Amino acid sequence: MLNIEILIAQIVNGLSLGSIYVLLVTGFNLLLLVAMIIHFSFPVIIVFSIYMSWIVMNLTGSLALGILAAVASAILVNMVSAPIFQHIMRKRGSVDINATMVISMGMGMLITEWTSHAINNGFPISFETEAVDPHGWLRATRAPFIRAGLVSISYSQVLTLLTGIILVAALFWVLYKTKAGRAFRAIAENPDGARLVGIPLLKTGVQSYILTGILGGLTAALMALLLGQASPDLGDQLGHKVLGISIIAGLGNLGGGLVIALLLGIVEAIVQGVFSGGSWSNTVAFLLMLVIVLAKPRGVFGIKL
Amino acid sequence: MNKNKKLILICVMLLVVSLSGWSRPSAETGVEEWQIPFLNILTGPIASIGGYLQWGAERAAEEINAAGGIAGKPVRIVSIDTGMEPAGGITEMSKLLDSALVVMGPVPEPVILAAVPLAAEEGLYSFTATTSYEYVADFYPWAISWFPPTTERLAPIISGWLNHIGASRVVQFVENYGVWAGMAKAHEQGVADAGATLLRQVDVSTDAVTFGPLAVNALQQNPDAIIFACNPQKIPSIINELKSRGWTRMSNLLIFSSGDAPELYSVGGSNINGAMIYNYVDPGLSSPRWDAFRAAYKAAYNGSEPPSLSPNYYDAVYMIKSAIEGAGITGDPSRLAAERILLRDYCNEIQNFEGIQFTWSNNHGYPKNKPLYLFEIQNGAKIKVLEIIPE
Amino acid sequence: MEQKDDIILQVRDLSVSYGHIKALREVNLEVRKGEIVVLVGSNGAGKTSIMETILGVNTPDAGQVTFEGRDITKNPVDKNVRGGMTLVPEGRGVFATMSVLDNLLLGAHHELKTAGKKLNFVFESFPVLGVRKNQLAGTLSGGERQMLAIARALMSTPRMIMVDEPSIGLAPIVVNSIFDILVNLNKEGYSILLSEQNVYKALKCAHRGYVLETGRVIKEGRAEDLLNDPAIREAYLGA
Amino acid sequence: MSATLSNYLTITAIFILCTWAIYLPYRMGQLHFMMIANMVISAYLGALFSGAVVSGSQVQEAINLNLHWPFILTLILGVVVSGLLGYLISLAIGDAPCFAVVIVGFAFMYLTKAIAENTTALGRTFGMFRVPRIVEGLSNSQNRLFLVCVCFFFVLLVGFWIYRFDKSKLGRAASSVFVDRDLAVSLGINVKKMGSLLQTASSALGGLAGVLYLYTLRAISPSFITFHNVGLFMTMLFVGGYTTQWGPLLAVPILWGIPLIMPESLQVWKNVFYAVILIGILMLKPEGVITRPLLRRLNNLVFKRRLKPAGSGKNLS
Repeated sequence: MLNIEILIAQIVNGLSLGSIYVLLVTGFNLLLLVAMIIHFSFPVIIVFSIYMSWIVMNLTGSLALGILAAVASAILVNMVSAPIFQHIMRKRGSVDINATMVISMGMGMLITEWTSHAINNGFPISFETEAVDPHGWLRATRAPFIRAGLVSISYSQVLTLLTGIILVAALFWVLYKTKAGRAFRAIAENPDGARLVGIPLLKTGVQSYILTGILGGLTAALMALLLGQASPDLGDQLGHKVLGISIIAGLGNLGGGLVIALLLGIVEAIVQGVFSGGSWSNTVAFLLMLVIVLAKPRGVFGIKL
Repeated sequence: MNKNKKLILICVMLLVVSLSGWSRPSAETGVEEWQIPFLNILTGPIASIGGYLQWGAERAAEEINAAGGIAGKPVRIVSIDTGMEPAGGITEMSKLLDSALVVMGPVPEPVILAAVPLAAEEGLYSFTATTSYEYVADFYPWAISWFPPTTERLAPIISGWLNHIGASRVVQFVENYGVWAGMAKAHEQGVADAGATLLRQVDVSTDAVTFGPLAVNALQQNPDAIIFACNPQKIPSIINELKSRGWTRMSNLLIFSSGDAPELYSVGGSNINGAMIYNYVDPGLSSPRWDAFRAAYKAAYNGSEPPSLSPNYYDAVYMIKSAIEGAGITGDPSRLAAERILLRDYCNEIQNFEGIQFTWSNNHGYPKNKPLYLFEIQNGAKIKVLEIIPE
Repeated sequence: MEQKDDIILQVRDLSVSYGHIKALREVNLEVRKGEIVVLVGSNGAGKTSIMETILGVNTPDAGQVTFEGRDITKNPVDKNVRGGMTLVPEGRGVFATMSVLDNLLLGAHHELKTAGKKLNFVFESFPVLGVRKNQLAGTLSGGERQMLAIARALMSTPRMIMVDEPSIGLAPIVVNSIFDILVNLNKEGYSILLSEQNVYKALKCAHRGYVLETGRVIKEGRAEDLLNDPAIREAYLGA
Repeated sequence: MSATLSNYLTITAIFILCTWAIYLPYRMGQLHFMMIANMVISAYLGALFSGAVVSGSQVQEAINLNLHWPFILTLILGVVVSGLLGYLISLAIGDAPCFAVVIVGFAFMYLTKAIAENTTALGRTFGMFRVPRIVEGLSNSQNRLFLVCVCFFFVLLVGFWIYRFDKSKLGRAASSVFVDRDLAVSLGINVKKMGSLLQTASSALGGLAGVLYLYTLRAISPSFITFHNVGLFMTMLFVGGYTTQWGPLLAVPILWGIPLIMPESLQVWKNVFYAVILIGILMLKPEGVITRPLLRRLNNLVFKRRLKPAGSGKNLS
């Protein structure tokens, strides 16, 4: 039923889908690691950055400014939302971490309302229009450069996947091998304790917002490149999967998240390539997750919090 | 302690306010002003659709008021948001049960399924002008459909298209949501009627964001024609994936009428040039009313074409006007129940109603003579290729 | 009378409140170079408040804190840590999900360049930490955690170490070794401000002590004198 | 009672039950969304057994069971089937960590949705409607009033049961698991058994709510009970306060009521208001509005007032 050409084609497709998951799961895990936030609506925050970069590109036609806008807006969102999360999590002992999940849902709602009312009349945005991409760069990157039968690979797919892997490696290094990363983790575990040890909370906090902001901005830019469009419900569509992958891999486990994200992408691609009719593909993906979680309740690679 | 007290006080106040909210009558149809409640979707990710439906209804009301109102009294559209929430839908609908002459909407299918049965039982007539016939047929005579039974028109247009392009091996992308599965079924009928084979139904999951796997699934069947019955914003992405795997025959791609939405064009741009699409509305039609509507929409929406659903509630307001005037409805609250039935029977069997696109006649609550067109897409515009005009 | 410049820490008329609750009222105390000073008092007497206020966690309502002759009353915590004082918090305050090594390096957060040398020193003093340096701190025993907390404090090259209730929740034999460590550190030249409920042990190893009650200093003096004070014997030593 | 008020009250009661269904396993720190899937299952079961119909356009292919079970039987069926399902699953995940349980809930939600969407007997995406009134022969308004009574009867019953549970040895044991699972285990608490009990109760409660919801909407479709409800109930639980059972009683009527009383000009801003209220309340009270200390203080306040005339207030406080 599955011949080798189709299998390769679907693995390529799966890696492409998986690389989106990688970026989102990594951002989600990073927020868990540096700020102890269960940012359920993290994909919606990313959609906000995609929209900001679209607005800027639509006005200026400049790709560089678009990427800059994505990063800047992601940092800005962090700066605005972090005090809220921090305020809530100040009483670490008595306030449950899932309260951050509810706050995150509220933020997601606000962003969805904004995108569905204020931008482009609420209609989805495209990155392939003349105004947004006057030089046709995005279009060229999205075109396939390798095509053999049903196998098709574009620069944007390769770029997203490679950047995703590099980002995970870089973050791993920052978090576990640098002074700043050590401070991030200490603050995440116990802000008061970190303060007593003499870690400057404000400065370190700002550093961590910038780090997560850069990651979020790059994620937004790459997703825009890979998908070529965005819509107000894009974030909601990805929310469950991102949370699911993070749980399956082990919450806060960067390397595990990378592996599981890519694997889930491939599994989904193969499943979607097999089914004829009926809306079963998501069910299959989640039933698979169910089986894994029953066998490994703390995630395949273990919780790293 | 103090903070807590204050908080409790605020909560209690909110509770009191939220409970007392219904003591005031909402949307009462008086003789001074015709108030038409419109249960619409104004929040959430698809609020944009509710936005242009609302725009159409408001435009009709403005025109009517400028021309002297309904039976000499002004008309006002009361906008109500139901979101996608059935519980909210029935509660909003129940606010109208004792007072409204008629209700426009609801718009999203989850709300229709919950609220229209309630309205039907309580004898309140719903103008469900955006959904399929099948969704409201069960509630006849208390709900009107803007569309004829799905297979009645869709099957012929599909076979017409297949004959036009001379294709015989078909694959269909289906998203199992709302009415789309039913429409896909009607397409199946059309494929069979044309003597072609439906090789595969490719399932488009609601939360899919990349479409390579689906394109491969479709293309491995080696089809020569493809039908899309899924979310309009996903269609351009699927077409992109097909093209990047060597698909060139654009006219052998057919997009269903629910795909004829702004999302398709805002995302698709010139990438979908040459693809076919069918719908009940012909934007190229030239009549003074349509031209004015089209120009006004373009002015309000930065130059984009009016979406195919945008005139539906515009027509609905006019139909309510002609029912009130034609059936001699007074709006007197004491005659509410009788006048609701008058309005219902008038609309269900309305004859030669001058819609903005065509003049139609209803039978059993749906239009008998609604034409259906097949277009080719070129840079956001639609060029008519085929049309089916019933007797 | 000792000379003025012997005084490393001076606290004058310090008052602190949390909301409506007065935690400290006009506290005066001092620590001299090379001294172990112990704060004695029951729960809620204000021992932790004094230490945290000195470190800069709380903003005092009134009063002044001077460290090595500089006014540090309004300094933030991280500046004070860089300035040479450190706190070993009550309940150890180690980061359970991080490795022993990470915990130690966090102590030297402000000057990592010399961390290698300090690590060697710390591992010499506490060999068990060297053995477990890659283990998560959460897997250590109570006494080891207290050692880790003290070692972490040493990593910041302090001249004065504040130790808040080091013996809480530890077995007696472990408590002895912790006190031995503190005394040894003192011999090496560190000034130590210690708060302790185990009054007898604390006064035994300290030079001077302050007795606190509901945020006030009610008695102060040499450790032996306090140990022999009948009122204190009755209140804190149950004799 | 107007139709609006009775619908508001009924759905408030049902949402309170739903929020309690999430509250129960959360007593020991598990986010068990299985109850949403149970709502769907029991609502569809109720529709099948009560004699609801599928759309006329699908009726030829649908199997007509032609059953007309009375309300009380469908209710029992829904509760028992849901509880049983919850129990069977809890055998595997009774002591699973919080987020592993989340995945189980998600998986079953997708599964039930896909089954409903693809089964003709269940009306596919159209669902089923014409669910009978609770008692044959009642008028619509009588039926609504009856439903209000039934729903609040269950709120009282379940509320009393949860109250007793929270006060019992088991309730305290659940709290200790929430605070420190390892410690609880060392105290001899059987976490798995505890989780099994709470999850089963949560599922049965979800089943109860599902049937009540079905009889309120008198229709069911795959789009009625969705992931949206997870967010809804989660926010209600956390805004109200997740440490006591009283939080939902306060949060549900307000959070669910406010969007309904928005004036016409603010309809577009509904969700914005909702989100701002959500964030605002959690900023003020991160543990939710009703917390245990607050309850204790309220308790003291009430007791003092009641006892002051007798002159013994001082002794008691």
